Amino acid sequence: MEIAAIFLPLAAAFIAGFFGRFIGDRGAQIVTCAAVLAAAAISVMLFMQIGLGGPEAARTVELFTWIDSGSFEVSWALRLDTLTAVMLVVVNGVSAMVHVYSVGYMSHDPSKARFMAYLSLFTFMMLMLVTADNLLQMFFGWEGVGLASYLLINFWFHKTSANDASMKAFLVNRVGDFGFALGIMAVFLIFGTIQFDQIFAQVAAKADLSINFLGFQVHALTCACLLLFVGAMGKSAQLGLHTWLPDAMEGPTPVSALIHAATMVTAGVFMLARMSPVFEYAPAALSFVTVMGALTAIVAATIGMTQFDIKRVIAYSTMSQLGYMFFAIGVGAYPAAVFHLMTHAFFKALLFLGAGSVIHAMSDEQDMRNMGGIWKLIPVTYVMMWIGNLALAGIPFFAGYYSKDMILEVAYAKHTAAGSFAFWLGLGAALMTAFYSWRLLILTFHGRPRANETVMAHVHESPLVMLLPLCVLAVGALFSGWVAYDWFVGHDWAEFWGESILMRAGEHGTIIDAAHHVPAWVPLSPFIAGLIGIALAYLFYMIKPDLPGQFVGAFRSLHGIVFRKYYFDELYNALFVKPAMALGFGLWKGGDQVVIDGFGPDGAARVTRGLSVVASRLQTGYVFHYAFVMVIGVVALVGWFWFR
Amino acid sequence: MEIGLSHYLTVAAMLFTLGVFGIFLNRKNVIIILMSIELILLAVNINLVAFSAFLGDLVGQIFTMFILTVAAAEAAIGLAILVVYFRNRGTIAVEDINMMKG
Amino acid sequence: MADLPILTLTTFLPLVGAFFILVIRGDAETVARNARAVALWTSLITFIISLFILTNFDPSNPGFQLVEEYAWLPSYKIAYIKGVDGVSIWFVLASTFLTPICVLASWTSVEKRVKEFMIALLVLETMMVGMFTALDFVLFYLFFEGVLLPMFLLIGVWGGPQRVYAAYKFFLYTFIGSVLMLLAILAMYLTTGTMDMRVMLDYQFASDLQKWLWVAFFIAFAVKTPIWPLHTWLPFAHVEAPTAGSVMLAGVMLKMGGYGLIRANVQMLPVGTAWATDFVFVLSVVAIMYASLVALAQTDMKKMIAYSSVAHMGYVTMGIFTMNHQGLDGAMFQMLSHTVVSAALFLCIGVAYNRLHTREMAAYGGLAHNMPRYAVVFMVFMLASVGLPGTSGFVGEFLTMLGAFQVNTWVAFFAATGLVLGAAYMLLLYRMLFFGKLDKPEVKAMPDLSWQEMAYFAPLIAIVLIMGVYPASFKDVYMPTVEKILTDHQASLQAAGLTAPAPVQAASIETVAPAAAVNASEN
Amino acid sequence: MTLTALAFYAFATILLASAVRVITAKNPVHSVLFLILAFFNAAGLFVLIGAEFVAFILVIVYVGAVAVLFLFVVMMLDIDFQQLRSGFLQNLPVGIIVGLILAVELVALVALHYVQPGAGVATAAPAAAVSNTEAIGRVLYTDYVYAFQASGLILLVAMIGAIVLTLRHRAGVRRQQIAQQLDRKRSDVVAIRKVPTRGGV
Amino acid sequence: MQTLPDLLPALPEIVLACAGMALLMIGVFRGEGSLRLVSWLAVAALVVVGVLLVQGPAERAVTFSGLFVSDAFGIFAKLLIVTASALSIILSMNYLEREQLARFEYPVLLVFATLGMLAMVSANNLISLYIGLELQSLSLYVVAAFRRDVAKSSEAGLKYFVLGALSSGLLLYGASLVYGFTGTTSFDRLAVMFAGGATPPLGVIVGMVFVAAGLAFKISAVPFHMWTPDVYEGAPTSVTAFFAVAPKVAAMSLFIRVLTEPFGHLLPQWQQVIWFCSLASMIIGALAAIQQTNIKRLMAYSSIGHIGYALVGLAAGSQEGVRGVLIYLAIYLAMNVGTFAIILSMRQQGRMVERISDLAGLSKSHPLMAFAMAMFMFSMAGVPPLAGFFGKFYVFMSAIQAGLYGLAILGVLTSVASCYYYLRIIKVMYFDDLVEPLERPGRAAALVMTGTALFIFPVFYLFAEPLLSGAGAAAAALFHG
Repeated sequence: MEIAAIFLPLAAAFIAGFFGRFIGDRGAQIVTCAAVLAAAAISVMLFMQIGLGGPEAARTVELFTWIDSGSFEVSWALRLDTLTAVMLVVVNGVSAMVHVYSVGYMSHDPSKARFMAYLSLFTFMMLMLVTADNLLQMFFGWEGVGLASYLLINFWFHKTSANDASMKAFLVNRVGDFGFALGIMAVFLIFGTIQFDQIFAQVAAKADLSINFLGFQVHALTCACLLLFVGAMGKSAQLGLHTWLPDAMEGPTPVSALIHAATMVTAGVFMLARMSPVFEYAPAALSFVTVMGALTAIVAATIGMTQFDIKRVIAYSTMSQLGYMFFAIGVGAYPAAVFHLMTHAFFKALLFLGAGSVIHAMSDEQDMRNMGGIWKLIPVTYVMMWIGNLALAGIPFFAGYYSKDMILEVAYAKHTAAGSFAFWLGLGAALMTAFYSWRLLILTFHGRPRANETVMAHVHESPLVMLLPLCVLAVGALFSGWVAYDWFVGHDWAEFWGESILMRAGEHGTIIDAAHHVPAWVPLSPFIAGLIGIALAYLFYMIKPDLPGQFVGAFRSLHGIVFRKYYFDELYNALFVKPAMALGFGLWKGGDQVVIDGFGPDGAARVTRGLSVVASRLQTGYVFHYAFVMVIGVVALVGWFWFR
Repeated sequence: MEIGLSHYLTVAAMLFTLGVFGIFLNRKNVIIILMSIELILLAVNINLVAFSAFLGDLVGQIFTMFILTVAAAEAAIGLAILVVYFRNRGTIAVEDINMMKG
Repeated sequence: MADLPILTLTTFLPLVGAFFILVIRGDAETVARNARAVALWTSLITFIISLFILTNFDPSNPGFQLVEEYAWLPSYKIAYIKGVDGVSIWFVLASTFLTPICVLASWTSVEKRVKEFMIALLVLETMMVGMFTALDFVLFYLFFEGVLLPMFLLIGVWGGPQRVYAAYKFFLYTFIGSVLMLLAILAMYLTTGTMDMRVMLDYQFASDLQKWLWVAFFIAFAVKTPIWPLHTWLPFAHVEAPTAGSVMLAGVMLKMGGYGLIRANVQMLPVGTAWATDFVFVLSVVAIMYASLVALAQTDMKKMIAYSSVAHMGYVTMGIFTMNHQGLDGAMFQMLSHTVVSAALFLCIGVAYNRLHTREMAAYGGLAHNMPRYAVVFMVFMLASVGLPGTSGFVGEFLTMLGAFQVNTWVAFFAATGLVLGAAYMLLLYRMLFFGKLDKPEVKAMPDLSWQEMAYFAPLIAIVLIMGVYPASFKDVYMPTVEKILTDHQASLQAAGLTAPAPVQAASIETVAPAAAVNASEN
Repeated sequence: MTLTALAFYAFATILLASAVRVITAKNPVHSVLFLILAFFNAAGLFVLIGAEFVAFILVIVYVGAVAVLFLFVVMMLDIDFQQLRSGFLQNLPVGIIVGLILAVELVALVALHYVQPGAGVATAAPAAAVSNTEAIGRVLYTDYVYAFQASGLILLVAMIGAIVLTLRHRAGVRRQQIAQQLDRKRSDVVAIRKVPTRGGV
Repeated sequence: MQTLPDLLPALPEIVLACAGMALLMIGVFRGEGSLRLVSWLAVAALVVVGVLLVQGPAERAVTFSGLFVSDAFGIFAKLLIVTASALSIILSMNYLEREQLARFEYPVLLVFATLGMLAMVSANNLISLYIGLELQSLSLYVVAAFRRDVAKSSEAGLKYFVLGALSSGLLLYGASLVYGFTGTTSFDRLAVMFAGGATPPLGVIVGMVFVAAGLAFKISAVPFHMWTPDVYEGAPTSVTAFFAVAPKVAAMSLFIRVLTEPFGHLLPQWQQVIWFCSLASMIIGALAAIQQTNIKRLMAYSSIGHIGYALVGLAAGSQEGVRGVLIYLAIYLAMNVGTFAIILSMRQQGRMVERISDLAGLSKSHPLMAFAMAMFMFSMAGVPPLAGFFGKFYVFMSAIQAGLYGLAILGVLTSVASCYYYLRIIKVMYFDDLVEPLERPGRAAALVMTGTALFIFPVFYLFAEPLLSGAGAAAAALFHG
């Protein structure tokens, strides 16, 4: 059954990809949707069985050996425990919705089969990632989703911007993978294995080891964890390695929903949760994660407030929410992070698909400055967007409320400098989140129409095949927090998670326990922040539409920095891309051709040719010179014996 | 002062040097070169005869005779080649003998 | 089949085919057609026969198998000895496998002097197979150098505009490297009194001598591999060679260097190896980063792949000299993977080149529109070259780095930058070729892969994926040999009074968790 | 100073002096004449040392044949001596240095380093009663027959060579054919025709 | 009473001498147009001599009052010489006829030259050494100038003669010193004298150096090589073909004999001399050839280089070294004869051409000829798996055995440099476009080039052992005690 859940998408991808021509677009759509829907159904069953069935239901299905080199042994295996089960539901569930949605969204595209194949391939890779029972298989899935993401971002490969974005996504992810790979090696060096069970069994024993890394004697587990976190930063677009995510919006919107909001980008969170037993013994690494997460949350939120592309705004929002998840992990509240992951998957997918619906309606217009006043024309979408935004802003009883509150609570409950830092930044980010969410809503749907008339004439509600997934996701965004609260972070959490997540107990028990005992203002604060944010947005864009302009005028330089995304792209271009190209060119022309060839083969050839000219000049043609040489030879040889 | 072997050998050595000198300093006339060679051979002969006499051994003189014989033949061939060359080029200036070089 | 001298048969059968092609007479058209047919059949039969090597090979036996031994030049104690072990067997098969593919790939693209081309190709095959199966050092050297002759002609006669320079550079560069090896071989002969490599493998050379010998061998193989900074011949040779030449060059000839490093430097000269490990690490790491960066700057697609070969072989040398299980294993695997992947990439470039006759990337663009099959094929190999998990490229690259990490984290760290840089240039290449708008009319006119082309890409794709998903299918054959190499290496280091250079190594070899690598601190 | 010494120095001085003139004389004819002089003096030295036969041979073979041959060729080639006159010696300094080193090496060698070889080397030691010429005669055709015959072949080759190189059969050169001349009949050569008068030819 | 010396050991030489004179008579009496007959008869005589050599006793025999020695070494060398001479006579017939040089004296002179070489190889005394050397040299002076109406040829003859005479003078001066300082000219006695191991008088060493210089001239070792390029270029091509092989083999054998038999115990003294000559020859041979455009001149430098490699073996001064040199010479013979067979076939529109560029596109017009040439060139460059590699292999092996590491390393490096110009010929034949095709080679030339080409690749491989063991026996004969 679990095998079916994971390999059905692969089979579908294969069929749609290679035989798309024979079964036709419709056939490809049917095959992939059916496969993923089936996988989703199985996932739910697995969740029931494992997640709700208690820890003894967790199991590992070994398939066959992958790499076996001396003590390094890795198998293809499916590890099924609660964490995996949650992820299965999220991945397969969202994926199924996106598949169905895509049938409608991509109806005008010539390469439907290819698109569906890519989506299914992505689903498979993501499933491999979450079911991995060792780091290397996780790496396989990790890179696999990267590939799928690359392919999907670049789906419209005739667009130069899509080409750029896809390459950027792949490369930035590779930078993360560079850390991930080194992390795997470090883990192997420390534990002698990269299989989760075996690692976890040894963690306590190896807690005090140190390791020589790049000449420094460092705490072994911290080192390994930080390296792994670099991988997570790449995939989950944390500050520093985040630049690819906004650009990734070049892909079709379902892709953004599936990959760049709900699933792939949360792989980093998943990985850290999966490695919780190790991270628990690396407090320094966790502090770092906290700080990075908090910074990401706030920075992304600030940028999100200034952008005009509807998808980019949501993308920055995603990044910001990922920051929340990471600082939750940083303070040791893995369940809270996974909880937010789950709820976020629903409401963010909903938002993206809703945005897709808007874009679809607006004839592929993405700039919010060219929208407005369409809420009556596409009411279902409008409602869906409201639901999504409410969940995102953490308005009570929507899914986001439960998870985001929990995260802020644990951050506060941590009572460390990093924790407090994260709490306050998180609170600020919550305010901004609400602000940009309503900015988005208002700019998109309200006010006077800013699009031209032909576009406005074509504005229409999306077909049912697109709306239905929206509704399903909306249900998730509405109720998932409420339903899952007890399992994930409520009083059942210990039983629910079983051994899939490890948290070491502090003085108030585990951090989750501690979070339930924070002062009352703490759970309330995000709600209040959210309300303030909504109010501000309403003020800025509904009541006084000229206020933003004045505001920008007043803080021109600050706004410039934020609007240009803190110049990360420019910085990286100047720091890495251009120097790399220049260095490559220099090494080629200068290093290879001038130095190596110049002093090596070409130089030797030149010297040889020069000497050969000299040698043949010695041959003057004059017989007396010849005799002279002979005599000199004899004299020299005799002289040598004389003076030896 | 007794005239010993060394005297003869010294004369021969100087003669040899002169012969060699003649070859590589002459730029004008090939015939001079041929004569220089004769001088070299003469020096060798003096050497051999002197050694032979002072060793009380006849081999040196026998050797000398063969050298004389061969030198005569060599002179004949050398002059023949010279004549052929002269017919072709109309000169026997050593400096002109460099159609081939490099 | 077991009683037949399969190795000899495999070695010289192509020569027989070459002879038959030589005697073909008739008008140009007939000659060309028959030459192609004979070459194809000869190489196919050779490949089938070489499969019997695999079936008769006992993977659990780490020593030499299928040994054939005949007296040849007894007055110099030179004999005709052939045999394969786990290290060499795959290279034999790689040679016989790639040759028919090369013949197919040259089917239409080589139009002038087809007869000579096919002869050169078959002679090349003989030399390569002979080199990998030789167990007598003279024989080894003969074949090692013999490869130069057909290759020189392949580059020079059928090559591109700069073919003369490239051919010269290739020939002289590799020749100068290997003459020093000749002297080392002679010195070893004079020490041991035999040219039998099996004897030399067990012989403990004096430590000082070992260092000299090591240097001589290393130069020879470093040129061939190639190791930075002795790599500059490679881009030219690759770029100017015809497709088949590039395929053979990248697919098999570079492996001669790696094979030689394992066989001669590592197995015969353990003390020298231990002595020079750090040096090789530096070169390997520089090779990886340097070549990747240079590849990034290329506009000629063959040159880019050529530089990527340099980088990939950097992983190989790094892996070999880690002298631990994962490193050596990974190096072997990386070589095999590179054999397939680089060969396939050159074939892919050949496909484009045959249609448009330019190797400038900028001349293409948007091929994914009109050549979807080609795009998929190229994508697979591009990803394998990038080292995506699930393809063959990943396993080798990862294992070598894993091995290196245990010895020296710096090495692994810098080598891992290749992950990023390698992806950068390959993606760039792919993008230039396949993405963007299809607006050039001559590009638009390019037809998709023919069935013939599909026929030779299909097995390559299959191998790439099988190697990536189930590497054991290839690894099992050489693992016992690798293990033996490692234990022998340790034993001879101990015999020479040298402990292993780092405790990590000992630990990982004894398959104990490398706790020794991690110093327990009191914290 | 004994007579022999005096004679030695006289011969040696003239020998070397004429050798110098051989290589420096502007006119090749003079060179040849000085060469002949040198040969004579060398023969004198040989006589002094007791090698009469070689001395005679030198005079007869060399002066009589070789030197004269030189002279003959010099004359025959009819060279413009004026043209050849101008100086030699562009690289005289280096040449002199090398020549001097060579001379010093050789002279010092024989003057300072000569050691009489060990006894019992004389194979063909002439018996006391036998003259130099006879002693040579005894071994020349016995012990050295091989070399003798071989030098005969050398002379043969020299002959062939000289002929091959210089002999020319010129086409169109008329030679006297006595038999033919004698054999000539009037009828073969002279034909009498009747010429008609005033008819013109 | 004097008895007749034992003639049997010298039977081949005697036969050849008689044959030479007989051929001369035949030629004289048949007059013009007897070139082919005389040539074939000369070849036949050489074959007979070869058979006599093979059939004759292999053990060491000294005759003619110690002037003449016959041993396995001599037989090996003589076989090479006879083969080379016979092949070059065969190759020259067509050439001479086409170049209006068809004169019967040519084969006769070659026979006498060959006789001189045999005498050199068998010399056991400085006198017989000199006589043999001069017999050979005089014949060669003549044939070098054989094309007497062409200035280049007579210039070649003149240069060769002048320098050859100078070298004879040097050799003789050295011989006189050796004689004077030791009291003997016999090789056997000299060997006995130095056997004690005491440092010999300086005069002997200087004498030896002079003798070595004289012989080095004949093998054209640097710095006594200067004549070679000019003579090779100027002499008629068939003569060059002859020059390139037989005299080299003979002089080299003589060189080996002189240095290992009488002066064998002075190895420490002469080793450095040979070391220097060897290295200098390899370097000059490799470098100067790069500039050449005339293929004959190129071959001259190539032969200088090859002599350098052969001398590497001699510098080792060991039995293995000598063996290596002999093998080298045998392979060198095959390569050179083959190459000259091709050079002799280089004709365009009825006239000889000798520029390298005239070979352009040969692989298209005459694929087999080009292939053979490529084989020869690769072989000369010492690239395995061709026989030329084995030549270098054995000499370098002996050099390493003797501890001459520097020489070995520099040697292999120069071999790479020399590769450059050999490759150029291949490049011209294979990579360049056809400008004007060569004429079809004559049958004899085609046969010779095929035969030698087959020798340097497959035949040598399968049947190298007899050659190697023969060379081994020959080398052993020199180190008999």
